[in-house]
Amino acid sequence: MLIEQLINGLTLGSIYVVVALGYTLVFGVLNIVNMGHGEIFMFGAFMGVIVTNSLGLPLYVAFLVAIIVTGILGYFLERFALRPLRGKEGVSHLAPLISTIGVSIFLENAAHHFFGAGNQPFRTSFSELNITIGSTTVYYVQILIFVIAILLMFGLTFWLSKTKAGKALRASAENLAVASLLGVNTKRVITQTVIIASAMGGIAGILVGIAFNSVNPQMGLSFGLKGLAIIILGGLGNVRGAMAGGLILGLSETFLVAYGNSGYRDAIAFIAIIVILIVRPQGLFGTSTSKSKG
Amino acid sequence: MVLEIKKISKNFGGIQALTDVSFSIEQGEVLGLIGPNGAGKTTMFNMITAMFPPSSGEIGFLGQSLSGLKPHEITKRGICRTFQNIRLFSELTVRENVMVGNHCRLTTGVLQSVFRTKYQKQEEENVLRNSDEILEIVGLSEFGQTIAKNLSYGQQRRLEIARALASRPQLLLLDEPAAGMNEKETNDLFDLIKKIQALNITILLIEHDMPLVMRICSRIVVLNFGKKIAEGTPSSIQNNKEVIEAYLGVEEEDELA
Amino acid sequence: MNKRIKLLFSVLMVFSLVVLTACGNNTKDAGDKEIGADGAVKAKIGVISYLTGPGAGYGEAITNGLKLANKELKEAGEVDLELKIEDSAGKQEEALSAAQKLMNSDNVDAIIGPTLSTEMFVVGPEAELNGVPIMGTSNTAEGVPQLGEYVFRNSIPETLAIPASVQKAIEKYDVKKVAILYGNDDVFTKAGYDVMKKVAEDLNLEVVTTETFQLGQSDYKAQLTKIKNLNPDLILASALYNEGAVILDQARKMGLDVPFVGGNGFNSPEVIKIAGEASNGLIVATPWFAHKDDEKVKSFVKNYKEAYGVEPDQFAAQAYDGLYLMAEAVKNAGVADRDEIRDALAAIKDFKGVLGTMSFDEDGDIVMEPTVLIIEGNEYIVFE
Amino acid sequence: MLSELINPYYLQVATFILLNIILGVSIYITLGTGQLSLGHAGFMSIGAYTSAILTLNYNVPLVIGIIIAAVFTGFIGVLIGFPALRLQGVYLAIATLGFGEVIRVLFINWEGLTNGAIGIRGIPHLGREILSFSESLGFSPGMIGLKNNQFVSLAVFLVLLIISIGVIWFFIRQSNSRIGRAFASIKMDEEASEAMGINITYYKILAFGQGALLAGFAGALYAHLTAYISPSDFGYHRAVEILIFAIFGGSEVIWGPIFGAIFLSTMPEFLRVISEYRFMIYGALLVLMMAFRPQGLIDTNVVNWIKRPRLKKKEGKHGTGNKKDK
Repeated sequence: MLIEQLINGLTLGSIYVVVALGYTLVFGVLNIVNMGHGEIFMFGAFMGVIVTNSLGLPLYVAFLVAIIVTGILGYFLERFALRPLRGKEGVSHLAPLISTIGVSIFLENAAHHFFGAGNQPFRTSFSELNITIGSTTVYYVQILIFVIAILLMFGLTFWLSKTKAGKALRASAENLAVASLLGVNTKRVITQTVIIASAMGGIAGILVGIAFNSVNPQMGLSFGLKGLAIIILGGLGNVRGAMAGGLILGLSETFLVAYGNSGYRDAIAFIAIIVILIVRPQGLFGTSTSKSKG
Repeated sequence: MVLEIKKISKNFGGIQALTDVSFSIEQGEVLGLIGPNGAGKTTMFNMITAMFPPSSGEIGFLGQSLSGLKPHEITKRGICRTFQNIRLFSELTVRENVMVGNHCRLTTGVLQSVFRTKYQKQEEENVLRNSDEILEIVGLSEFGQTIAKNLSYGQQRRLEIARALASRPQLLLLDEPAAGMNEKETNDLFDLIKKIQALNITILLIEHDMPLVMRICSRIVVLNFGKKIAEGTPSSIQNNKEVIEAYLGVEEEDELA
Repeated sequence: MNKRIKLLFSVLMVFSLVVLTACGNNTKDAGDKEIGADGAVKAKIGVISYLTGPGAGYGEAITNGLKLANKELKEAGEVDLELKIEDSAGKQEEALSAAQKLMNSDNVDAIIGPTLSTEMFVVGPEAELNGVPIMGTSNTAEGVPQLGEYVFRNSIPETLAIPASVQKAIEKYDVKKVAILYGNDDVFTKAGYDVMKKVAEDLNLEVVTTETFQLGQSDYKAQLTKIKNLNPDLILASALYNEGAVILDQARKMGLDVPFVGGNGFNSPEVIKIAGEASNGLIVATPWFAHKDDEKVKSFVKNYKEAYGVEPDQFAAQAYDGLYLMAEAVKNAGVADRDEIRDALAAIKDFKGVLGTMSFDEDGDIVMEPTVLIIEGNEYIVFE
Repeated sequence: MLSELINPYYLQVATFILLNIILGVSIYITLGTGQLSLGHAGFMSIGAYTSAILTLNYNVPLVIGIIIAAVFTGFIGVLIGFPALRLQGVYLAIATLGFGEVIRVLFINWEGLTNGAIGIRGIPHLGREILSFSESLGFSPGMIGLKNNQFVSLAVFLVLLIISIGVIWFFIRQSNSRIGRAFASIKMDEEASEAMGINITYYKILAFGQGALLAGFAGALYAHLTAYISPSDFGYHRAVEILIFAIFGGSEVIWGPIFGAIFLSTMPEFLRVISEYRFMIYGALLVLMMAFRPQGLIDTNVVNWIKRPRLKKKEGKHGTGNKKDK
């Protein structure tokens, strides 16, 4: 039971990680919490449903379509909800928070409209494959999810620290004005960031679809809120923090259910962030302080 | 003795901003605090006003220690400051800015404010009169209804002083009040400082405008790299070799930049 | 304070009051209380339904059922009902506003709805105060008909449905140990759980564990793993079909193959659509069975499918019968009068609808036999 | 005559508008010191549950129940206010959002007290209580030509109207005073305010507590208006809805959230036809507001424009309530 629950926790945690990485990336560069990320993630999941179920195409096409569609959504989000606010005088730093909340409300209800309110099955032959070791059954999906989470984390870390685009991104994260003086095309960097983060949301959406066979318009909010809690937990804008935070949350939720009271499952994430904000506002891995404006 | 700085040191995560600085200010004087950029002058201000605590040492005001007090309590004790980079309440009117400065001398609470007791009305009247008097002193009377951010730069500097004066300080800390001012405005500032001095308010002045400092200060304390390198009358400072060395070098750099 | 603003505000207030009341004034319509030229009794029936938001699916099924019933009733020509449909978005305040609108602006003679029991708890007392008969077609919580003299329902409560299905399941499978899994943040599923708990106690079943989940959750594996390790003979799952189907899917995948007994909300063709093979072994008690060998049922299912392209679920069926019950009351009352309709509703005995044979008890609650179904071979069949 | 003029439906809608006005003001007070709270739905639920439980289980009179609920919520607000002080901007927003969710989960699980997800029903209804009270005094609605339901709706509406006017009056008075100036200066520059002798700890907690108290008050009223509450009434969406009142209407002057609450609560009634798209419109509205009018529809300029003719006479009075930001 312990091992099975450990696998359950890691699977859930890995999905949380991928969701949280999207938030982290945007926050790291723009200092903005993108409240619309959860809903973009949900759209990614629905793309998977449409491609595999309705159109009967293979899984990799689903990934491709989800990445493209969520990337486009990310572009629109940046273009209409973030760009108009940037550099405008007298705009409160809370404005992007509010306008992305607007995006999330819009997308959630658009999904209701287009896809219906209920759960959509997400059936692929891949999700049936499994191996049994002793008494424990492990699905390939679970392994895949874990691997993707790890790959994305390392990929992101590598991309940020080693590639030119990544370096431009980090320079922008340090200081937008200075980066722009140094010849970094900050507008492009920002757009790129939001698109990449959204595409990661799309990947996470498909992963949830195959892992849990459950896609519905409300999942954006529930996963989105968890993702939000994770980045606070791990330290805003911190890639490794998001990784650790996501796994910790996935495991603790699973173990609370396994050995405690499942009724409080949804509260753990928030109790954790309230505690962390009071005790260690910069997050588990963060270095900046809560006084830095967000 | 109004203010006594005793062996103040400040360490910011390994960087020594101030080391064992001591000096004192006498009643009614204008003390200049000068030094090259990064010498620790503003850090000193921040510690006097308890924006952050010193790593070691103590600050005494009118014979009482200030340690452990919060910034607003310091203000209530009678020390108020201006900011190097102007920090007015930019969306409030000029007069309201001054009224906010008066806050710590008022006592009405929520219920009195809402139910407009006789006492509250009296107090509001006093605040208005008081603010107008102060605006008169700094020469901003006609701008009472102007939104603060619409003032000119020099006027904003003077409004900062007016706002600080409204808290009825015994010691006023001015952080580069002449920065960015033209010659005429600097002269007006000189007159203003003299006027404030005449109100029996002691002044501690950080300033880069040397002619102004030499003209107005009775004594000068010089900091360099967080250490006090000299203290004395303007003329003795002007001739102090160490000061000239520390200063000239930086002045050249300033010009280069 | 500024006098001008004060003035502006009061003017606005007075203005809005005048407008509001003025609007209310001219909506009286005396014509609706007459018998039409062709002899049909005319009446206005208000409908409050959950049409936008997460539960819009229920509202859609309900209004579809009502519209179909109304079309047939019009063709039959005995009554001429006009439906006034309002959205509640699943929120109590909006349901209440909608009810006030129907009762006082549209002057309806009776109301069908609202969709959720929570909404009914708010709307019911108000209808009672206004003396408007109101019938819930989908409220299953305890205490709904007890809200007042004018409050009825034709949906069977969980207290009727769940004991029937559990009883049959334990007889068939020789059940000793059960695990309970329920959604603890939803009225519907929580109410179902309360009944399950009581039934388990009454039948002396050993409850090995009680697990909860929350609305919108996707991952039930932690709970299911725990349950699996405790080896129950049966799982009592109080879930709406949306979550329930996913639970079944995840349970079967991890090799948890025991039968499930679900509540009323678990009963939907959607379960099979979502969970496929995994849905086999789900036992539910329901007032509605689409494949019953009955002429009425067959023609309803056929007509519904033609009109809306899907098979009717229990929400559609209950709404469909709800309007027939209402029409029966209007016909018996012979006049579109709220009090008369109420009395006629209360007097209905052994009315045959697509759900079965229905009567109202003294509280206004439905009296009928639920059918126990099981999913086998990817379809619902009668469980015997 | 009178009886034909009074339509409970419109009174009902107006009553909920008034309730939303109180909620809008509650978030405005907190925003007034630069603190963004997404926890107001949580405060609302604390007020609602406190009053419901007191009146239902302990037979506390309705009025007393509401007052205790409001004060208790204010107290909780102050307790939350202390740790909240350390947080700014998004951190505060997310922490308060977390607070609201934790409260909701707590109410779901604390079945002994709250009856869990099933919720509490049969809460004494404000209007019906007034009816039975006036009947006990020998008055019946029929005496002034009203039906019972008309009387109930009218009584509730009038009580709410008086309360809302009282609340608005209170906070306008407060903002035109020393307290209001302190709030405004803290919103603009916390450090400078502190240096000017303002105890920012006190005022920020005061604002947080007042906002919580008012939200709790509104929550208690809500419980007695619908006579039924459950934890799902006070979720994330409610918190966002309350915030939208202030954001859409404007958070600079008190008229902003009031306008926002009126407009956004009336709109759905008119837009019942296109209700399917209602929330999509809400979402788009938020984005557009931030892009084109981040200060909200009603700002100082609008207020100044309305009161322009009297500006000169107003010289004597000074406060910040009407001119917080540009």
